[in-house]
Amino acid sequence: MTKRNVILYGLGMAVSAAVLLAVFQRLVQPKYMTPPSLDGNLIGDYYNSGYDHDVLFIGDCECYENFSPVTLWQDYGIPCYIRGSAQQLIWQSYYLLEDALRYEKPKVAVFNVLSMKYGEPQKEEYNRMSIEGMRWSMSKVNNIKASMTEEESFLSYVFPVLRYHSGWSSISAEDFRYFFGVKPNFFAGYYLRADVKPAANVPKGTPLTDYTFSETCWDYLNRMRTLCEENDIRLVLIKAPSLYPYWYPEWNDQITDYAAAYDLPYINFLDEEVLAETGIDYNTDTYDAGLHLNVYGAEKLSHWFGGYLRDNYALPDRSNEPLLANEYANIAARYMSEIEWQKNNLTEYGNVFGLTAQETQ
Amino acid sequence: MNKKFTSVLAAAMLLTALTACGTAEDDSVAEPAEPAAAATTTTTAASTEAAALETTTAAEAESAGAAINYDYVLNGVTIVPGAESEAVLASLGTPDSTFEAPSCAFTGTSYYYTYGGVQVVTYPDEHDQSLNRFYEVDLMDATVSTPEGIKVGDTYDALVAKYGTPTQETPAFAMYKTEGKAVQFFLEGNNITQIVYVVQFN
Amino acid sequence: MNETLEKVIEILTELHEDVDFRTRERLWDDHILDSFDVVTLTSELNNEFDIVITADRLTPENFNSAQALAAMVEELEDI
Amino acid sequence: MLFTDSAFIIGLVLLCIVYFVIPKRFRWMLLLAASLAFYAYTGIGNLLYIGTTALSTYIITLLSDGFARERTQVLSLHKKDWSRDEKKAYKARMNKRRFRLLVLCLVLNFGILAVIKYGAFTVRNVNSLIGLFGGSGMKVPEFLLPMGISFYIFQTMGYAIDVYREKYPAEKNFARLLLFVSFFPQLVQGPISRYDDLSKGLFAGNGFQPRRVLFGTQRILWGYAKKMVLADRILPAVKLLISDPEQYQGVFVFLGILYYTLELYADFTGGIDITIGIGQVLGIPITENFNRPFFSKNISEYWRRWHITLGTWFKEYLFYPVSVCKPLLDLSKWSREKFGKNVGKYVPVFVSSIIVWFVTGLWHGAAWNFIVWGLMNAVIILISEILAPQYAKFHKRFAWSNTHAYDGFQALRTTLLMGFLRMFDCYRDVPLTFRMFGTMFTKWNLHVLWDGSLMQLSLSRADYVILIVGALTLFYASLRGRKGSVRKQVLEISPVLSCAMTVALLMIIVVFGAYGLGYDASQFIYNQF
Repeated sequence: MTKRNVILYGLGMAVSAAVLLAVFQRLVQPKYMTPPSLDGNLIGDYYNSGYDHDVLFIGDCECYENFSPVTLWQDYGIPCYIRGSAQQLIWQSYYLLEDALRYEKPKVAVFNVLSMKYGEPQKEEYNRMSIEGMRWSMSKVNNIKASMTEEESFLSYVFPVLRYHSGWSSISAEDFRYFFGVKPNFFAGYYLRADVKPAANVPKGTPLTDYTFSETCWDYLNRMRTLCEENDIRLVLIKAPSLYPYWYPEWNDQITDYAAAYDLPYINFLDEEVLAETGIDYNTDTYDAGLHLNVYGAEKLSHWFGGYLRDNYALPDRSNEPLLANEYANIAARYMSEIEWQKNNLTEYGNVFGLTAQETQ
Repeated sequence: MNKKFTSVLAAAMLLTALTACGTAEDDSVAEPAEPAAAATTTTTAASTEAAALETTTAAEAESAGAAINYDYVLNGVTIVPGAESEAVLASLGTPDSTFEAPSCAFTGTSYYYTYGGVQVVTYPDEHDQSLNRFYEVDLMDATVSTPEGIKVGDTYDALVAKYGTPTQETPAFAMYKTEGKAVQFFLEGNNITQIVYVVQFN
Repeated sequence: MNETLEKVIEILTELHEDVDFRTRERLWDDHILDSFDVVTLTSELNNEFDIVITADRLTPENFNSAQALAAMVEELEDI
Repeated sequence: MLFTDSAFIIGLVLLCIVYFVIPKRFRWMLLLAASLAFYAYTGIGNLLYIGTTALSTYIITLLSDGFARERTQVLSLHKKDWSRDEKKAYKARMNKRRFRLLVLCLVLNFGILAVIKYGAFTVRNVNSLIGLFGGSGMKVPEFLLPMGISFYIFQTMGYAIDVYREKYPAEKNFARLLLFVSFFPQLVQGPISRYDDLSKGLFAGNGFQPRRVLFGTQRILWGYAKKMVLADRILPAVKLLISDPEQYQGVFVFLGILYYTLELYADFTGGIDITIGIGQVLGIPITENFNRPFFSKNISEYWRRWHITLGTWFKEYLFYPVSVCKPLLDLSKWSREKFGKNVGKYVPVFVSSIIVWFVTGLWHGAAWNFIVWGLMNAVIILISEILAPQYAKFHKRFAWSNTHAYDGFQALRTTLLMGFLRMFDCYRDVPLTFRMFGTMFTKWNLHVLWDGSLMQLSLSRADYVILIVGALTLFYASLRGRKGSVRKQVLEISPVLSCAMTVALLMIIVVFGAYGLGYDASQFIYNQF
């Protein structure tokens, strides 16, 4: 066994092991391509964008299901992107913003304050969906450390195979079809739904014994504010017009006081006057009885909000810039066909994804 | 030459044996412990499994002397916060209204049912999403009252007279707590505005 | 030397009459002498030759044949 | 700290790389640093215990060696002018002093072990004894048991006794002795090595030999595969089967025994494979602790093939010394006179066996079920030894009893017997164990095997397939292993095949291993050792 052979065999083993592990890892990693849970690919999608946005939204499903960047672009020529993910916690929003700043510098950052109610890590699945799509950077490392529940390990984020390996017995055709990459399901971060389910008897929140937000949340809100100041980005706090989970007045007051204290704009879309101005009607503009807006509601909300942003932050109409125009034209095209596709499915199958009866079980 | 050595050792061992009597005093904890491997540092006393969250149905004698009922009886059906909801909901008949709140992207939905002035809320079991448990029961108006006869609108003094000193209280609410659940009376000034039976996760 | 050997063989024969200890080898390895015999043998040898056979002496080399046993006894006698 | 902790695995890989990079003479120091870091990771306080054991043994063995040298010098000095009796008296005096040193060392270290590991157990028993007479018991002390204390104390005491017996000179360099005591792979599951065997490889600082490192790596992977693919997968089922004695009776008890036998074999031999594999990679030969135990045809043979180093330790340092100590020899003489030659010869060995197995049981854990487990082993062994002549006659008379089939039957019988004995570990309660053993014959629920309840034991169909295939592979590997190391045979076929096998093992661990979320590494199986 000459020295050369030893190195040869050693390298051979190392390389083949690495390749096999990488392939297996890609196979067992969830692809999030079967509706209704498509939200897993939201974060990764951002890296396909042109990194030239004037407005960046960060927050949970109240962001990525209630605002439509296509409307903001078509009506006002404002390029924006929604870096949203399922139950995105406040520190995850902070690190996603920090991560985005490595690629671009938006003029305005919009943060939905609902996640202030979660003081500590909630669920492993949501952490995975909010973090795994990120490219590796210190932001991702800090995001993992801040989000991990006790049973999770940092190593299983570096090597997802350590987490998903037991899925070997449920590898399906989808894992092979999307092995090299997933099909874009979102429109600059917007999750489109074209169906309608009027809001009815949405419960009023029962009183709580403790309305205070946790220290961690205040700390990250301050860090988000200072990050925006340092990069001279205007931070806008909003509460999206989702009727559930209930947005307690006591919470709202704390955010209003905070905004006033730091001279930040805070728009509570649940407020009657603002809601009236947006023209949102919960009988036609929501697809799940008031939890999230459908595409019609999102367009109304985005139209109003676009006007607000243009007037308050003098955001120019950049619809003539060729690169941006092309990028958003593609998105708009997909956007239109998606609406058509969902409408047809609605008439044919009674659900937007065209799932047959037994698939919906 | 090594005459005393083994007898000293053997005697020491036998001594420990003589002091013992037959009863196996170790609480039988189902941890197989053959010479499989060395452990990390665990206490020598056999480590018992943490007692699972048991919902005690019998009302315990709380600080209030008279037994407080932490489960609400609606149309003759007892609702125990934290317990499985399927069977109980069936026996309650059709609710006046229902509201479903699916979590962002996954299965597991919270359900809100109203029966007259009472609202019943369920939550998905942590491990088995298809299984639902009672989260809380809210008495929203004066048409309904607690088994002890307190209802929305009554005064704080009437409450304390019936329930005794609360386990925890602030100007905004008075709470009576027991293992795994609690009854909360929300106050405005001296009157009760809402009553909530809610599960307490430790 | 042979006087000790004779005595050793006599004691061994007491344990197992049917074995010719003069020629028989591998007493330990072939389990001719089981653990009971080893203890009895040690007790007898200690008393007979006023020696003390310590635990580390209980090895196949010392117990595989009468000759080996005799050699061990001789060695222990002049310690 | 478990073998399956990621910190251990990463640390191990780094250690192996650095080990072969630094100059040879620093390598044993690296091992010492790694061992102390490993031990500190399990709790800084533990370093105190292991340090005391190492230091006390170091000082006492040096003193003892000193007296031995002095004795030989004085004796050679006075070779001529002292009479035989004077020499004998002087030698006796010196050895008495050395013996007292040894006893001091043993009492100190076994004392530590007794207090920490058995303190609570003893006090509880004393309390229950006092309780019999109406007194109120003392407070039961609570100790955090340092990891592997039973292993390293037994290993070090073996060293102390060997030095007393002047098998080899005492180690002069304290750091080297500390490494022998705290060599990290052995702290998890043993084996209990002898100083002269281990020290050669430990301090040699061996070169990077590709073949040896390849075999070592393969053995480590083989150990991890057994542990993570088989043992950790079946463990939840074992725990379930014994967690509710009321629900799981009859056939379930038998299933519990089978599952636990596979689990324990895979886990324990897996751990030892990892330990010996690490040694092999670093060029440090470590004694084997298993030799195809389930091929043994009777209990005493089983204990020469399972946890070999513990068995040899007890034989050399407890069974023989007790058997030939004065009281036992007098007992032997008295009993032979009283009951005649044939019966009398059994008595002393009976007593020493009971003592040794009592201590073996106690070593496994501070609970009555272990002690009863040990004593039952003793009873079975003694019976089979007493009936040995009858067995011999039986084998002579019936030719078929010497066939392979009969050997197979005996092996199966021994495996099942040991499985039944291990029930004491599972139920950890003596009366309950006997009751559950009884239910196997009273409660007939064979339907359980095909009515799908096997699927309710937290094992899916896929799990069962893996477990069965795994068990068959283990069996096949054992068979092939009889003709020498399987890894050598594969390498002889072709180096590419050997490399492919290595990568395959790694993939099997990563893909089929029972680890990570949903499978918390079998933390609860490890007892306090």
